[in-house]
Amino acid sequence: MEAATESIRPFLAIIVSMLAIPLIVASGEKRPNLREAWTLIAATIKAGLVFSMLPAVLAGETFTCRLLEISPGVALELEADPLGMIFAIVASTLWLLTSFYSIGYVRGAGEHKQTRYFASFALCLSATIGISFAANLLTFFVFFETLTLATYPLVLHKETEEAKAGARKYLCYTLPAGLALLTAIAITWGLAGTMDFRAGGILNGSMATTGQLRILFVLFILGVGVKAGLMPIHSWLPAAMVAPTPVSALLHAVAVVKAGVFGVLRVTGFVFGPELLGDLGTGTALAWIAGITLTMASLLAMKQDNLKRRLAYSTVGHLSYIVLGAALINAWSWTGATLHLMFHATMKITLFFCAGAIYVRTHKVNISDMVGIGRQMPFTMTAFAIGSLGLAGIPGINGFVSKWGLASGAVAAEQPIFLGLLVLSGILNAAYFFPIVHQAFFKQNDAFPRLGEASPLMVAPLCVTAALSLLLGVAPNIGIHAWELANLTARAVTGGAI
Amino acid sequence: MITQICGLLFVLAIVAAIVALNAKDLLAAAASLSVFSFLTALLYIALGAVDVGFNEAVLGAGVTGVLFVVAVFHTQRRSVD
Amino acid sequence: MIESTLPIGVPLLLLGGAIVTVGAGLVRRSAAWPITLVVLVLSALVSVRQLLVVLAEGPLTHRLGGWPPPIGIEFAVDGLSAFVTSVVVVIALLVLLYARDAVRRETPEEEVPFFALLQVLLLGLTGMVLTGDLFNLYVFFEISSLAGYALVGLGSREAPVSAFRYLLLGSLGASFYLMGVGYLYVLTGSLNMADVASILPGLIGNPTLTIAMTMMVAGLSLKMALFPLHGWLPDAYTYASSTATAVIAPIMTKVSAYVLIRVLFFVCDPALRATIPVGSTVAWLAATGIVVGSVMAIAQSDVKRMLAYSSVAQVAYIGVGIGLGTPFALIGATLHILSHATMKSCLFLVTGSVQLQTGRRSLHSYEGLGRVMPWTFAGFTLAALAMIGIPPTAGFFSKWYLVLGGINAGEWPIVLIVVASSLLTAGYFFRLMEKIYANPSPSLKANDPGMLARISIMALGAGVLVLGVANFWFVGEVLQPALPATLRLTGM
Amino acid sequence: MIDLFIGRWPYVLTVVLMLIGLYGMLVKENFLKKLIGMNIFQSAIILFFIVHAFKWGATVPVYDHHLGDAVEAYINPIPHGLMLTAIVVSVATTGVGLALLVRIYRAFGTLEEPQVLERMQSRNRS
Repeated sequence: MEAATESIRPFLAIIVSMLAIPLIVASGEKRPNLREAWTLIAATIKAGLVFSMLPAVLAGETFTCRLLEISPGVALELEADPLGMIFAIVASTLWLLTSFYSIGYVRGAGEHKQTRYFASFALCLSATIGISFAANLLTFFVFFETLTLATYPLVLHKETEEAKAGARKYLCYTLPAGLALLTAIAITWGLAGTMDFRAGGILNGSMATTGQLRILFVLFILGVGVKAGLMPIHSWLPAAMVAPTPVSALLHAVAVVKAGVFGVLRVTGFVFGPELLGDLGTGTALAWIAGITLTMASLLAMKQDNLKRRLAYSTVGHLSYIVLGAALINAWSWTGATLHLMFHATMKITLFFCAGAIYVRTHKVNISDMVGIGRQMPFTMTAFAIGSLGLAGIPGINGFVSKWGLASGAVAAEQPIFLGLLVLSGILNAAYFFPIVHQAFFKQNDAFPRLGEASPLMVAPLCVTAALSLLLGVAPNIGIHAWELANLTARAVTGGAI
Repeated sequence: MITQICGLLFVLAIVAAIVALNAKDLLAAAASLSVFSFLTALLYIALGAVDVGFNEAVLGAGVTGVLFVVAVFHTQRRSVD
Repeated sequence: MIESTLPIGVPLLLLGGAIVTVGAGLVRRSAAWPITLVVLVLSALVSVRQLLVVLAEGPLTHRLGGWPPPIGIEFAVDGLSAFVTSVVVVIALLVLLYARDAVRRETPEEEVPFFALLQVLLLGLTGMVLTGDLFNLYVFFEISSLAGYALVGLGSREAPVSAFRYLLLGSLGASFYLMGVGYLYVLTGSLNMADVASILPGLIGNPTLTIAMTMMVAGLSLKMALFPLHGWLPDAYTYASSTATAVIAPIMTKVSAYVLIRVLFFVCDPALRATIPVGSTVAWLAATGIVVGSVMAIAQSDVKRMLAYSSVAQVAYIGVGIGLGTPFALIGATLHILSHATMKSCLFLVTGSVQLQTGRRSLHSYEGLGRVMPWTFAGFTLAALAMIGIPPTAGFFSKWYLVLGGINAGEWPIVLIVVASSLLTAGYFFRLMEKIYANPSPSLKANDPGMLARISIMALGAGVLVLGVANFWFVGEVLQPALPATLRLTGM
Repeated sequence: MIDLFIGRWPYVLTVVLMLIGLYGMLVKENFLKKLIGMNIFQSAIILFFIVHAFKWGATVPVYDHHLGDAVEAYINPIPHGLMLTAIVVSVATTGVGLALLVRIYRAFGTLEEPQVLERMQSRNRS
């Protein structure tokens, strides 16, 4: 059905940012312009490489790249399939924007050790693209752990006691998770004799007892679920908020958490498959966890006054939308989940960009201090408004499209309870976002410092992401053919069509 | 006959070993160790290992004994246990 | 078996080197290092050449003095021994690069004895690996041990005490090994490994055999510092000079591990192993050792001592692999011989450099060092990540094979320990990393060590990464042909 | 129990010697005594080999015209050869051990283990 082409392009897309690291380090603190130029060049090439594969993938082709063998019968193997493409496109596009934004942010905020910052950032992106193109579990694991490690210095960046505590917490959650994943992978290999991701799953009920397979599933979900912020193993995420804002944006919209949900998608759709999940009953269990998480997270988000923490809890909630779609695993829910993976990224990164711009300009982090800010920073707050409306699911912005898919998925799975939870969570989203927008624009506050917008390097990216959210909301199939890609992978995994 | 000789030598060697370990004077302990080595050398000869016996007499009883004595002169003479 | 003089090449070179070093040292003290360097470079070339020849043409043998085995002493080299010889010599060579300045500053009066002893140590170790005779192995065992005691004793003021304790326990271990060999000789009337291996299957069920094997394994475990016989190691590593530790820690315990593999898997055949419960005992003791070593490492405040305890844990990984004895577990064990040698020598070289530069050795005094010694700590970081087992470093893959081996053997508790121990390792390494990188210490005056030391640290650090990525090439090309046919992966 | 002893009394006595040596190494607190214990232990192991090589009714392994080529007429010489090496090794070990002891004494002024440990710790604290 699918034609696979040998190509070095997936590998190049990974390696390009890794190659930039020595250049970034060599340029050092003394030549910041050259250093940033390397980052931007690498980001542009990476995005170009990823997009160059898009037309063929849309035509049903996949690109594979088999590097050297790393374990008997298992190679470091890459494959650009539709699902991988979705994640890779999100990561590479937003890296480009985040790079511009980062430059403005770290200079505006006078951050120290910028070389280490940009180098870690480049490594993160290598790992992220590696995760999206990984063709088997071991390759996935290698990049997954690399991502964990590359993010650690970023969380630690400020080197305050709070940052150290956050970084420690981050490791305390992600390292055990990695080990659970490793064990699960080893067991899977023992059972199935292969580690390749295959749409529809590689395991089946005859390989082990139901109980064993359930334990295996739990191990997998523990492994990837920590990064995906599933409750009750989500609490590293708000703690990691001490990182500089572009890092938070990267962690929460692009790389780490999306790697987690991407892992959930790979596990449910490509390791277990819809049939086995249904037989085991674990799909429903996971859906319930996701449902509870998305409700609880929205409630918790309302209580936060720190803007970034509120965004963090909102992220926890929205990740569970995707997990819910992956757990219900039918054509509609899968389409919705993969779309939400993409669309949530554009919206959430807009919000984080805004939070960072506000911080750099005014040094304010609490929502209660932001009364009347809309007059001072109109572009920033307009973008913020678009992002939050989208997350609440207002039609016309891309969040609506993906939520529609998820809701239809809940209906198709004949689980109306989840439809209810989705609607409830949309209302809660509105309840915790609208007050911010409202008080920014419609409340008078003459005491607010008249500082104006942040630097164009920061404002431009956040306007672009907001515009993207709008554009994809009106025409989800434009440009990158997001809708089509999501449909392709949903058809491959579930065998059904919309 | 050889059995009795061997038995006697064994017993003597054990006695010498115990003395070497329990003498409070380290010089006496070193001397006792030499005696022990010499007795084992005789034992080897009695058991038919003539070459080993000579070797042990020279190296075990002789060289080791001298080394111990020199070491005792360079360090301390008395031992607590 | 091809008759060749290659097997005695490395020991002879080292023997000659030691003698020349002492002689030249009488005239010029500074000649010791260059001579040692030349000898080790030559040894490395010979050992690598030997490895290539063995892989291409099969096992080599050399009869000492022309006497045929089993009476005469035979040097027999197969893939495994050629591999371990190369590891020993190459790691020692890299450490030697660091040693020039370090020895001159740490133990200035003992430069000549140090380098001579170093070569004697390597002579003993390569001899242990290359010999095909059980008693001859004991002799080399003692040669390497004696040189090791002396090297440890050359360190700080406390070093002789730890060296003396090491000597007592080491001789005990050697004596046990000798007793084991004695019993084996009683049973088989032969000391040649190949010969003994062909006689042993007829003796299955003989209780004396169990005693013999137990004694040999106990003696070797002591030298390998396998739990609970690891008591000598932490003190010895802590108080020895940095160069001595950097040589002894990575390779000495590994050679004992090699001998254990040789005895359990080459001298004994599978049916025989099944009747002796040595394997599972070793596996369980080693698994306990992983936990104990890691927990003790967390409790230390001295970095060198922490690394010493982590050695106890890491060696226990090899023990687990040997104990499980499945094809995957053995790959894990042999690969870990190499990967642990690489990363541990790197770590000890870094602690040595820090001590030389700043005199610091406690955990909290490492604050801010990452900024002033960037290259050194880049190597350190790589090695530490490998110790934790982060992919794609070498340390990850050896553990990965151990996990696969454990699953194959159905030993779930051991799998769990191997996996979970990574967390303990991460516990003490990330604590240190945080200090190194995240706590600036403005008053710190230090910089990267000299070019030679930097090269060795960086080479070892990079080696960890290269070995990890290319691990399977290595497993397939070197380790698989080196293992007995019954213990290879099927289909390779 | 008695039967075991009668046929194998040399082995039993060897083991007794071994235990005495072990006792010295582990229980005695003076370092020199520990070394003496080690010597005794190694001698016991050598003795074990020699006892094993011994055969009733056989003679030293030197060719004798009256006895001819009969293998059972001679004691097995190989263990003897091995033990020659083992004795040399044990002397060398003792030498290294004593050299270390002299160093310890120079550093700490005593060879009693408890005192040495105490002085090591007090130095680390200061």
